[in-house]
Amino acid sequence: MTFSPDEMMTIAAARMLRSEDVCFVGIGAPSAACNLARLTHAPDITLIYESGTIGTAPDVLPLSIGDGELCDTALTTVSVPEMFRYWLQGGRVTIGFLGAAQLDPFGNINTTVVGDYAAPKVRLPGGGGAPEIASHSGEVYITMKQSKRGFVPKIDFFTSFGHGTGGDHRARLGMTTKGPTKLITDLALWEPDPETKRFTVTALHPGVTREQMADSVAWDVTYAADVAETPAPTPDELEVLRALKARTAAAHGAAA
Amino acid sequence: MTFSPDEMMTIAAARMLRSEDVCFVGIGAPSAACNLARLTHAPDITLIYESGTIGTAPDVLPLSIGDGELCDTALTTVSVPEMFRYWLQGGRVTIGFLGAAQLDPFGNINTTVVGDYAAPKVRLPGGGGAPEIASHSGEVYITMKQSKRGFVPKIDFFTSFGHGTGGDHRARLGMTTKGPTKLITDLALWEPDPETKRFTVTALHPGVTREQMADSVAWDVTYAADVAETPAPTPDELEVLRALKARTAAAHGAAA
Amino acid sequence: MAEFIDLRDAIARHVRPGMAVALEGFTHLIPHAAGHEIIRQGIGELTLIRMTPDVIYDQMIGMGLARKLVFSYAGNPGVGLLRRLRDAVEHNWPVAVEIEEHSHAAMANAYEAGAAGLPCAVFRGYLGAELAEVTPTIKSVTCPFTGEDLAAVPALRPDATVIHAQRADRAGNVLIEGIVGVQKEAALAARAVLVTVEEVVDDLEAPANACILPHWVIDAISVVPGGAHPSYAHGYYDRDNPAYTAWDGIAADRDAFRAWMEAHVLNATPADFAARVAPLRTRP
Amino acid sequence: MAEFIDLRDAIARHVRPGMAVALEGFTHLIPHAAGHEIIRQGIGELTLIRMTPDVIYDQMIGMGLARKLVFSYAGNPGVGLLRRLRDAVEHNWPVAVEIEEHSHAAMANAYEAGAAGLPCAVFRGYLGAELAEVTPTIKSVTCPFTGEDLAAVPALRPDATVIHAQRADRAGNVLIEGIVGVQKEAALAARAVLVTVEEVVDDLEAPANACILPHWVIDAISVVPGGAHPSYAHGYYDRDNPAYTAWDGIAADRDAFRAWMEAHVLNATPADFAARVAPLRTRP
Repeated sequence: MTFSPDEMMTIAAARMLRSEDVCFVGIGAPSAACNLARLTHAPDITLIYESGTIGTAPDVLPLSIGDGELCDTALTTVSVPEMFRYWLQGGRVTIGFLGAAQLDPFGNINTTVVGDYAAPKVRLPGGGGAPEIASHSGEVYITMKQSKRGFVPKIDFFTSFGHGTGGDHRARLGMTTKGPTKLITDLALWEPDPETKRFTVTALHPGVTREQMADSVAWDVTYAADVAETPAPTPDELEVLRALKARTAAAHGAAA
Repeated sequence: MTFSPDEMMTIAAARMLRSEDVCFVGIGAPSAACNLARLTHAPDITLIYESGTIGTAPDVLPLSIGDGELCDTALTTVSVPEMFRYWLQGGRVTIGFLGAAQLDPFGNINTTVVGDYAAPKVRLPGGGGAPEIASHSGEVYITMKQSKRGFVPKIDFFTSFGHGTGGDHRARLGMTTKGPTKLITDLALWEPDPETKRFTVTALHPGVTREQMADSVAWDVTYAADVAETPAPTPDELEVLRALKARTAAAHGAAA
Repeated sequence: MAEFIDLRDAIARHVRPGMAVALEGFTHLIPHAAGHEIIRQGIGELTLIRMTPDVIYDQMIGMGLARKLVFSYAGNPGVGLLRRLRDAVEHNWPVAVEIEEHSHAAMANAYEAGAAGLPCAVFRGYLGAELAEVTPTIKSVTCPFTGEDLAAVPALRPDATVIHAQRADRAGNVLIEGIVGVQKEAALAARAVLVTVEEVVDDLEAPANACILPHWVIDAISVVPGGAHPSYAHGYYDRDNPAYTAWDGIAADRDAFRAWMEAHVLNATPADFAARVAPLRTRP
Repeated sequence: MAEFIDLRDAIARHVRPGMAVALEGFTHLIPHAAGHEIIRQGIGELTLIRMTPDVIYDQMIGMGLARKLVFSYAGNPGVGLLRRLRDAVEHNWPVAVEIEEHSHAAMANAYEAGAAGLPCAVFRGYLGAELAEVTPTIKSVTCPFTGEDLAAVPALRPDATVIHAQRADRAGNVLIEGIVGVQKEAALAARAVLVTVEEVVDDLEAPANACILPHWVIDAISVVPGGAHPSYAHGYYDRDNPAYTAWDGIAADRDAFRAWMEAHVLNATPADFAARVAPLRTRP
């Protein structure tokens, strides 16, 4: 079965999740991956959206983090202050799943501004839950499409902290959580180098070349000693993902 | 109609409350007074118990602050942390209604120990909600039976702060609330002197003499310029109170 | 004490130029009808507070009513950026808007502290986050037991909080169900509380631990069926997703924006909301 | 992950001598059956944490299991004082008990801080109250915005929290309804969470915003119908008020106390609770 890079990204990201995980889900690519995991190999995964919905199991992908179906299918829905205090800050989230506008090789994320904060070239939405998702989740997974505009050596604004300048920078700021441990893109899987904490390619998706990698990332791409090939999507994975997307498009009408 | 000093106390205390009040109710005498007010002249009074029940309207007096009927008849029931944060500390309670084991002439209350804190002669239950009820309620009403053991010049322990040593002591501690403004006993009505904040008798219940007053209080009793006579209980007040007590006894069985 | 009055009077009485106002609702129950009424009355120089300034604040900012924005995430949910907000921040059109930016955790804690009558909120946050360097209201306190530095932000105390809720009873007690967001906290933190509701009922039919605002913490209640559109009211009608998508195109152009506001806000009334949600109703 | 096991095993596995343990329940849903099991297993040297140590802690203290008590109100609700607690505090019988005493507001905030993963709770409290002078864990922090001194207490982090709840579903999610007290916070603040429930059901039938503990924050669930007696379980059975009154007489005398404990606790089992609530049932 043929598949798109987008599909490969979502499926590769979904594979990272386990039924035991309690996942704080960002909207967009993370949401698709998390729900695909739930609909395939991780049926018991707990998905949490910052709107307060805990243990939600939507039949279609939500358009926002506060869609009615998230509440309808949740185990329970708590207030937003409780969500951030008891559930995120309380240390109960195993995986924070984030996207980004700009990402640097140490997993630091910018979703605040392009340009100067006081006089931005582009005013982006801002951090929302991300600053504390990044510091309080047991680990952080990041998923986004590779591009020279997005994968930059230096981000314009530290919306949320990954590994800072690398090494033990997180620990020096008093963080006891692992920070970004996986980066799943449309072309590859990355993990931080155990020492430097700089993202290193650990697997290329089927057919992806190192040239493509260099052309789609504005930092120097480094590779792990053994670079694997990501297993191609199985027919079952593709089928479930496509059905989910089709249900979503049907439900959200012109908006999907 | 004849009536007991206890009945006079409850009825006199009930008369202090208005339909507009939001009353944080202590168990025992305060609870009877608050519910009598609700069943007579203040039908719309909001009664709050520290168990989290807001706007409760029990048909019988609760035996504890967390009886099931308080929840069944409440507008809503919130968690105990929310009760103390949003509702009491948030400044939404107009009247905190307290009892006491020991009371001094400045409305300071002891329900913690008789004797030394470290080696008490009698270990009392402690403060519970009272320390913050006393500081955060708009005003505090106190109701208890007069006795030389209870009405003491100096309490053994400052469980909750009334007017301290009097005058502007509350303000000096940063409190913006009024503190104790009424003391309703089985024999009299008392109010703090506007200057000294020492409790002063403003009314004697029908038939009570100054000699009885001196014999039942271990501090020097002072009287307002005009001492009124508390109007005797009306037949309606007595009837409603007795019916409430009878329903309560029937409901709680041997315990009432 | 909750007073049942029509939305025009409620806004005129409680929302004044220069006030700090919070219109809250976390994707769900966003008080669009009340926001439109503020726009129609041209109440300006506002400090607008909201965790997620989305379409409703894009409209108010685009109409030049905001002097300052206190927020944590500014986006059109499920669609993208807010084009009127961007125009104000990037090009000062129609007027410059001052920004006080926080994280969601900080805003949620700050509302909570406001509801709890505290001067500030204390939490663990902003670790390594650059907002702590650009937002002057982010400070810290030291735990007196462990020595840990914790983040502190001032409590939010809006002059007025405006929310939309499912229903009120005749005494003016208000029920909020489903995604309850930060509305209870935002209401209890405010000096004045305005609520629009879908309907007034004899009995709220609420479970024991429901999210209810008693009538005595509310100033005004206005019945505006559909008043959350294009947001939704759980149990009443669905979210109008196409309207959110369409907003992106409308807001992309200053003239298109003005024309749309003219037609759908300035020359409309609260009563128009009922028709907008008619096709989205999940219960009659 | 919630494991369904019988109460004896649950206590043996998660409650050890010397631990700090919270048995919570605010008048409602007090975990008496679990307390009795701790007594039967003779697990001692405990730091007992509870806002309202009432009959259940009077029993545990009277049996000499408590080294320390952290609390805010120690009374037999609706009856009076706790005679076994008094005997321990006033006469060190059967053993001395150290006391750490707070106000309700402080305890509630301290559990809340524990649930929120914070090292301390910050609130406005203890103004003019003498507890601040005798309890060393009461300190203060200064608001960095207003300069106001606020009270601070350490977060409560029990080694184990034990609660009783109405029901669990088969996955181990637990519903608490009615007077929910501080149980959710006490559970989320703890290292291990033990729950006794009235029953296990296919569907919790809970409203959207119910107080639910997900299975993945719970360690053990034991089904003990009547497990709150003489407290009550809203929707299942009423409070046994005569039993509370009778306790006053039983606890007044050391020998009468020992004899009662022998008969009703040491030589009893969790299964006995069902019969105790049979006459109090409000639903079959």
